[in-house]
Amino acid sequence: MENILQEIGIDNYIYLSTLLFCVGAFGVLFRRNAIVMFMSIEIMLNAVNLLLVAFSTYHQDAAGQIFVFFSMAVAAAEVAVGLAILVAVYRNVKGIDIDNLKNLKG
Amino acid sequence: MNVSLILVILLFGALATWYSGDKWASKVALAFSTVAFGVTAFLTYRFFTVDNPTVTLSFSKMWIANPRVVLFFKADGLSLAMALLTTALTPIIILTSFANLFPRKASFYGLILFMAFAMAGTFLSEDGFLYYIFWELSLIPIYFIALMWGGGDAEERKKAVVKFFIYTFAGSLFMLLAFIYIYQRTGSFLAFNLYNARLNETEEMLIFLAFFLAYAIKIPIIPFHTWQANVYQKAPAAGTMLLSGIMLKMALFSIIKWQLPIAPHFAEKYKYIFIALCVAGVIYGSILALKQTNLKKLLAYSSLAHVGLVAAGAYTMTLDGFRGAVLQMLAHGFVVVGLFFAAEIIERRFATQEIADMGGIRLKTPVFSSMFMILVLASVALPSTFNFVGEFELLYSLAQANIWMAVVGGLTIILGAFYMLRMFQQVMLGDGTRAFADVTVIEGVAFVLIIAVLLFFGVYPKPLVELVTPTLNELLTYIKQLR
Amino acid sequence: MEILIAIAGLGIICLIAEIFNARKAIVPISIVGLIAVLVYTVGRCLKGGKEFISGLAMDGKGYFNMLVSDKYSLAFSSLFILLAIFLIALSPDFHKNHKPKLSDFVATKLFLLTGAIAMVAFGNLSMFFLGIEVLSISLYVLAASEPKNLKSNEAGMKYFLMGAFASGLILFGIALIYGATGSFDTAVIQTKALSPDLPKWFSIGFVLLSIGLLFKIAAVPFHFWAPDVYEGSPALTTATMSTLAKVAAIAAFFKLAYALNPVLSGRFITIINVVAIASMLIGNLVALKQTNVKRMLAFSGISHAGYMLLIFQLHGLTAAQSNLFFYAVAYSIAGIAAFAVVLSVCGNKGDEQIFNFNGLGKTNPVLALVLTCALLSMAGIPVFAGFFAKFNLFSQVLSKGMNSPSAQGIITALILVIAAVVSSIISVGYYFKLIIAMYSKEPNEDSQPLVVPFAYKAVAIVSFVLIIAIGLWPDLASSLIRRTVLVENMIKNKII
Amino acid sequence: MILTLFYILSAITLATAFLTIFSKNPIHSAIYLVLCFFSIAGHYLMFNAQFLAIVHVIVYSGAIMILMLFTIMLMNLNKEDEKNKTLLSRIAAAGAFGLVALVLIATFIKSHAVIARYDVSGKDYQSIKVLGQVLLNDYMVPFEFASILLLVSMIGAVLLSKKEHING
Amino acid sequence: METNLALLLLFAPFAGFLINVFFGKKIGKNASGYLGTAAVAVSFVVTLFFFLQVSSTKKAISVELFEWLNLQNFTVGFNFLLDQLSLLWLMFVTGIGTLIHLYSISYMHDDENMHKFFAYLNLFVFFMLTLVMGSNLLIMFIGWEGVGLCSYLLIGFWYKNQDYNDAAKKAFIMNRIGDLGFLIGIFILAHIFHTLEYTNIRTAVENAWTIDRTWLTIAMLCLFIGACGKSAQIPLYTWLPDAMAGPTPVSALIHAATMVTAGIFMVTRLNFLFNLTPDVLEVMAIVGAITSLIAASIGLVQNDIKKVLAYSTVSQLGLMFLALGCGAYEIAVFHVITHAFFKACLFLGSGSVIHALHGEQDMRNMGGLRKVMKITFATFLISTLAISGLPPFSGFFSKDEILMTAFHHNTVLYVIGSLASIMTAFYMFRLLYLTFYKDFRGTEEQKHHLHESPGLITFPLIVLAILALVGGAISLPGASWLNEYLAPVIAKPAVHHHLGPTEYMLMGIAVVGALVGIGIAYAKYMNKGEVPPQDSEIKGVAGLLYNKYYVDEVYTAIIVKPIYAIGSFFKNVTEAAISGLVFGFGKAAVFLGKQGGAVQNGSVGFYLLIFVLGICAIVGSIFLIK
Repeated sequence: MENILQEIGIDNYIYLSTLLFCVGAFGVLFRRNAIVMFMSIEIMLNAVNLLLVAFSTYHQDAAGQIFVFFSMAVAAAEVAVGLAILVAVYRNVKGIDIDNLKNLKG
Repeated sequence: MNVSLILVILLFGALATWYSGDKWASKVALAFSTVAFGVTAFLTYRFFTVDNPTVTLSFSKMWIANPRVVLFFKADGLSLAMALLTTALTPIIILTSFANLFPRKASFYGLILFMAFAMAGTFLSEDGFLYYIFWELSLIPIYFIALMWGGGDAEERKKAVVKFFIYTFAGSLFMLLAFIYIYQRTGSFLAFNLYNARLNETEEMLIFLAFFLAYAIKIPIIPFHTWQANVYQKAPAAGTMLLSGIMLKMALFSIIKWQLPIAPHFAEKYKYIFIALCVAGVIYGSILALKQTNLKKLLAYSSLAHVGLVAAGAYTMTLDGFRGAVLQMLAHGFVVVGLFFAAEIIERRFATQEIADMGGIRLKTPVFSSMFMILVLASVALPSTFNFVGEFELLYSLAQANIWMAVVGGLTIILGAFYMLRMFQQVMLGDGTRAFADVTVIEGVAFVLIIAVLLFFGVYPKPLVELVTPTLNELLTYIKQLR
Repeated sequence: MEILIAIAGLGIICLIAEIFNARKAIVPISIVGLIAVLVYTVGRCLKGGKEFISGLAMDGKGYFNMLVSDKYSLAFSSLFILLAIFLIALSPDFHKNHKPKLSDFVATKLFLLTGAIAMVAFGNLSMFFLGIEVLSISLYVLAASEPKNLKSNEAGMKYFLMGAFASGLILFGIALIYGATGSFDTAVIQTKALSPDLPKWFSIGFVLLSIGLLFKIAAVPFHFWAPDVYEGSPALTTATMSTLAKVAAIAAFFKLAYALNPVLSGRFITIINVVAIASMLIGNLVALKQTNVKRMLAFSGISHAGYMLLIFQLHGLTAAQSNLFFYAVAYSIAGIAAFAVVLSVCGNKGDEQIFNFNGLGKTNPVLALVLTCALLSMAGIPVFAGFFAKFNLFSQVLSKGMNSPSAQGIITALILVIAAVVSSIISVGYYFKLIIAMYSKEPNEDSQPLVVPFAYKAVAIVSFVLIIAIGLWPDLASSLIRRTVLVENMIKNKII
Repeated sequence: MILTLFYILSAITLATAFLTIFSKNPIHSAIYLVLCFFSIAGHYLMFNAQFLAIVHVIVYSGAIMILMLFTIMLMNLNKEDEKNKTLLSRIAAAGAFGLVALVLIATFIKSHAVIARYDVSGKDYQSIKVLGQVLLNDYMVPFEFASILLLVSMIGAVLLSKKEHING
Repeated sequence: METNLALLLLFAPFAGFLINVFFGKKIGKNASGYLGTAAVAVSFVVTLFFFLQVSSTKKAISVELFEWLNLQNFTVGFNFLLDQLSLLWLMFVTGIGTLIHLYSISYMHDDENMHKFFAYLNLFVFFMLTLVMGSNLLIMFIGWEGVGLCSYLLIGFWYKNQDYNDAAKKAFIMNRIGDLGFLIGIFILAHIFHTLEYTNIRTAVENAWTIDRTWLTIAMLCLFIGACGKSAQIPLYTWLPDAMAGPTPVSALIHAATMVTAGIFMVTRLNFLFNLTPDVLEVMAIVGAITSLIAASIGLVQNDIKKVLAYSTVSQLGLMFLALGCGAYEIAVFHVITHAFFKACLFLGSGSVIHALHGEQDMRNMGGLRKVMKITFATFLISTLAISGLPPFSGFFSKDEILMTAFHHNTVLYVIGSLASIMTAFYMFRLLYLTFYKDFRGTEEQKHHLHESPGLITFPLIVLAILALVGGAISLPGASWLNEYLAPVIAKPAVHHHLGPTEYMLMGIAVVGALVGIGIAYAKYMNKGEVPPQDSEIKGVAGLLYNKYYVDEVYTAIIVKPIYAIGSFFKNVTEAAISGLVFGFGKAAVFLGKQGGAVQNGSVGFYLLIFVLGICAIVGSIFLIK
């Protein structure tokens, strides 16, 4: 079977995931809604997953894909905890606007 | 029996004092410090009598493998002389504090003994690392003593004390860097190895300057002296005595023991700059002392002038300069403790440090005023006092280096007389109606001890000279050889 | 491996104990268990273990080199376990108003410990990644663990957002490294890293990974989270973050850096140097104006991170790891001591302003003494452990500079040490603010007499003793990571 | 043909990602994100990593996004009431985005590795079987460790949301 | 034996001092007074013994105790040398000392701190003995400074009065200026000779070492500065008149007879060195001459009885230096001795007067005491005649020799010296007339209490008067016992002038000059009966003189004030600047910290922004920048 990367080129995947990663980062910077920020972080993680898979194919190696599983576990765990924190915040301030959380400074 | 016993006694004494409780603290502290002095004196006696004393009386044991540090307390003339100063002054200083109604006496006296321990350690250490540790360690007790038992406005005091600590700490950190740097060359901190580090010119310069910074701040040499007057004024009398009597001698001692042998070429090449700086300090301190209205500050600036001369002598790198420096260190230690004690006694009775508020004391107190007078005279280096011996050698060494240095430095005997007598006149003489109790027995004993030392060694300094001369000669040989 | 299993098992025992209503047993069991693990780890540490790097691929055969037990990882593991013992010992009193959650807290801390150990004992990047995530997630939870407290919420939220962002970066870095070498195994990566046809992705990945770790250790300019999170989190969590987490991160960073590519590029070192200087100076400068103790310690922690980064001025890997370990020990134990006192003083007040410490020297001299010594140790004053830590670091930097062939090397070294010295001087300013408050101010009038739980006192005193003991016998700590004379003697005398 | 597919998928991925960020309504964001995930799953399929693609869809779209949507619903956030950040910070965010993208892409372009041929090992490396073998042999320890991770997050989530019974 | 005796000689006064200090109060006033006197008397007796011994054997006695200072190039021991010169000095120091002690017993009887007074006096004698007996320069320096100290203590004896304290302080400090010179001189000599022992230096000089003349000149000049300080020469003379604040016996002993002659002693001691530096001698002669003239001119118009005597002392000391400058050491010594006699007598006499008037010192309030105080007057008259240089009084011989030497040396100096002598005659007789003649001008109460002083006061007066009368015998022109006696210690004897016509003429001129001075005084104060005007009315040249040429004011303006100004500058500017700089570092740190804190604005978005920028910076700088 032909290596799919022969056609596309690993570079393209690197650029794509880099861009996607940056978009995720942009989302974190751009929005003040915590939940959308979480989503942006998910985008970042997915960008990396994509890259891992691409490299996995590039090396014809399973480890990359295994790592993606771990990455997913991490993402899930993070989201679970993150949402729990978010709920706690919401209970206190009745909102999830991150810009309202500016009590600690200086 | 070796010199480490001194340190053990002092450290143990510090702990014992701390645990003995407020009621007994002062007595316990006095007992331990006296024992420490006794041991030091005995060791000094042994130093003259046993064969190969530096070996017999020294203590050396491996401490840390990496960095290679040896617990090496060396008994040589110089270190013993300085240890004598420390252990002799400590009981006196403790004695002077007897009348003070401090809170938390146990901590106070414990800290004094701890400080004595650290200072004695500084003098006895032959290992640079060890020396540095003791050097820094001595900062902590004095910091607390000044902070917690000091007088005056709390905010002002804090500012002064913190400035003092940070300033001296800053200086010593650079010294630490210098030590580390040489250590990289030698792989050992032992003084002998450090002396033989074979540094090139730039390195020597940097190391010399790093040491200089540490010492110039501690001594202090202008323009690094701004911490001094305020701290002397704000600290409790005992703290001021420790600082001026012993602690600043650490730096003067270090110039001779560490700085010059380690960086002899640079020192030789630029010694006039440093001598000039020190001598300038003499004049500067004297003139400032003239303008002071606060008794303790005046004494502080006078101390600045005196130690400037000592440092200048040390930087001449001659036997006379070294020996004069050592003798004058001892003499100044005693006299300055006495003077601050006199100031303290006046403050206890009059509750003021302002010279303008004093006067007419002599009328009421023949004993106190006589003793104060003698101290003043010793401080202005009247011949037949110990201070004269030191000052004479110092000025002579300066004259050998450059006659103008001696002339300018010698102005101290004029200016010194000027401000000290003026102070004495305003403080003690004149007419006055306020009651002033004469010295108590304890106060009197402290004074008598100090004065006895000053007069005895003023006439017969020979034992001390014989004690220190061989060691100083040895150091000078290093310096010369390495040239 | 067995260490990890034991600790995880302890965590699960905690959870089960809660189910069986054996809440009182949780902490004792955990502590006893951890002490046993500690003894085991230290024993292994002393007995042998390969040197770090050379030992990377050797020991972990049984687990596909997922975990290695070289001296480096074992030494740091024992430190982490020790810290965890302290932290867990502090828990019951700290959480006395949240008794039902105690098991959760303790278990979380135990799991956090496994994460930390995984971070230093990894032989495979996946273990590293999971370790750092376990650590981070535990910390997110702990930071936000007072749901009703807005500050705690905010701290948790901030930490989570930024931490997740950094995790993404770390992951990205790992992916690129994988891309370049085709393996997550450090041993493989190490060999590949030396081959000439290594794609550039590797170094890019490594840099991104480093940035992620710089975030974790709170180095400038990735330090912004630290003060806010430290301030907002419950004090015990702050203690955890500032000691265990920070030390684990720097240990992992160092190991990663030299496990992955034994020869770091000059540019990278330069960047690390700049970051180190910036951290030291900014941390200490900003700390000067803080009035909240936790926040102050956060900035102090930033500066300590800067100091620890000096370790990358490498002159001999063995010396460097030993120095790093020593610094970590000194810093973290002093931190524990300080926090034990902070907890004692502020535990029931809810805020950690410096004025709460007024007159502590009079009301509770022992605690004041402990805090004083801890602060002096952090400031690097002999004869406390912190002094030797700084001393070793400075020695290393200077030795690197002096042994470098070019003049630039020594100039860099001088700049670094002088910056370090200057920042040390600055640090004295704020450490002493606290000391002054304790000793020269009168106790606040409205303050009730301080009731200090036994655990707090015990932790404070034990850590205080450790600070002094390590200061007096520095070889004690170094022995764990290096074959010192002490160890030789012990082996000779058949003690171990 | 594959290249075209790649471009299309990539376009979808990026576009939905952007839309996720720009949607005012969080629900819309979530839906765009799901789309994004699907497109990424498309990439996985293109690599012939079917198992991964399925897991990806299940975990991300099925678990994570549902969790998020659930939270959004719970908090009643499906309104477009979010205030924009200040213009300055938005510009700064955009600028930072531009810069970081530029820097990273430029770095990668600069470090472009000329790869003439991509290896084909011919071995099976991404079937469920192989993955299972690797995961449970080589990667057994991290696999187990991941359980601790999940356990921690579980305890954490419980800890953060558990109601307190003071005397419990 | 000799050692013990020498120590007895030295330490008897010291023992007296110690006893008086520690037990003075207990043993009572008289006892302490007699004890002090006895202590000095013991010294006198021992001195006499040694004096006779050395006079006959002509061998100096040297006593070596122990090493004191140990320097690289030389050591200094506590060594004492009793040779002709020192014994001569010891003779009159202890002799006059004993008399003055005796005098003080009565004079100070009303003072509550009498034991202290005697203690100080004894201490002074002790230091003076040290100064004289020391066999090297540094032992001399101990005494040198020690007598300065005692002078300080005694001038400020009535310490309640801050003006007196000022005077004491001034004396000490001015002395210290000289002492610095002395010290520097010692340094240079030590550097050149590697010893400070007189005998060794002399041997070195005589063995014709190649000596760096420049340095030697500087050294001797420095030593001369020291002498100026101690012996009140220009420019360091202003302390002496102020020193009259002390009790009168002090003025007599310290500020007339003994201490102030220490400078002459030192120069004579080192005559073999000064001989090598003629330039310094020249300077010395000029300084001496000018001092004598200026002091005498100031003395012309003073109204305080002791001030007049003080200026007269300065003037006489100037003459002595003139003699030294001319290389005539023996003659200077001769004048020292005669001056000691008559000036001590004058001071004690004035003390007697002051005692009678209960502290009144202003001559404008005296007069007519001749009738009441017969003995005082008689002794005073003899001494006045002596100081005025009328034959056959002792002063005539010594002063005449000086003038003669000066004449042969340099006419200008001679003229100056002669002028000073004439003035001396004038103001001394002015003093005499104003005090003892005409009518009493004081208050009625004072008049009521006028009385002759008791025997303890008059006895020393009589003894001294006799000595002042016959003291000239020790060095009669042409047949000088003194010159012979001193020959061993004087390296190069002064040229002894045969009494030719010139010499007789000079003698005649001197006598005539003195008579002229006396005549003017007589005309002014006896015939016209003038009384000096009140202070405010003194104007013109008299005003200038009365205010001592405003030298004190000038000194204040050019030395003291500038020092204080520099002090203010240091205190207010430099100190503040340095301190400000140090604090500035702290403030800068705090300021930077605040700025850093301001960046920490609490916004996650901002933090992340920095994070991202940090990434860009790091990645960019590593990978993109060349």
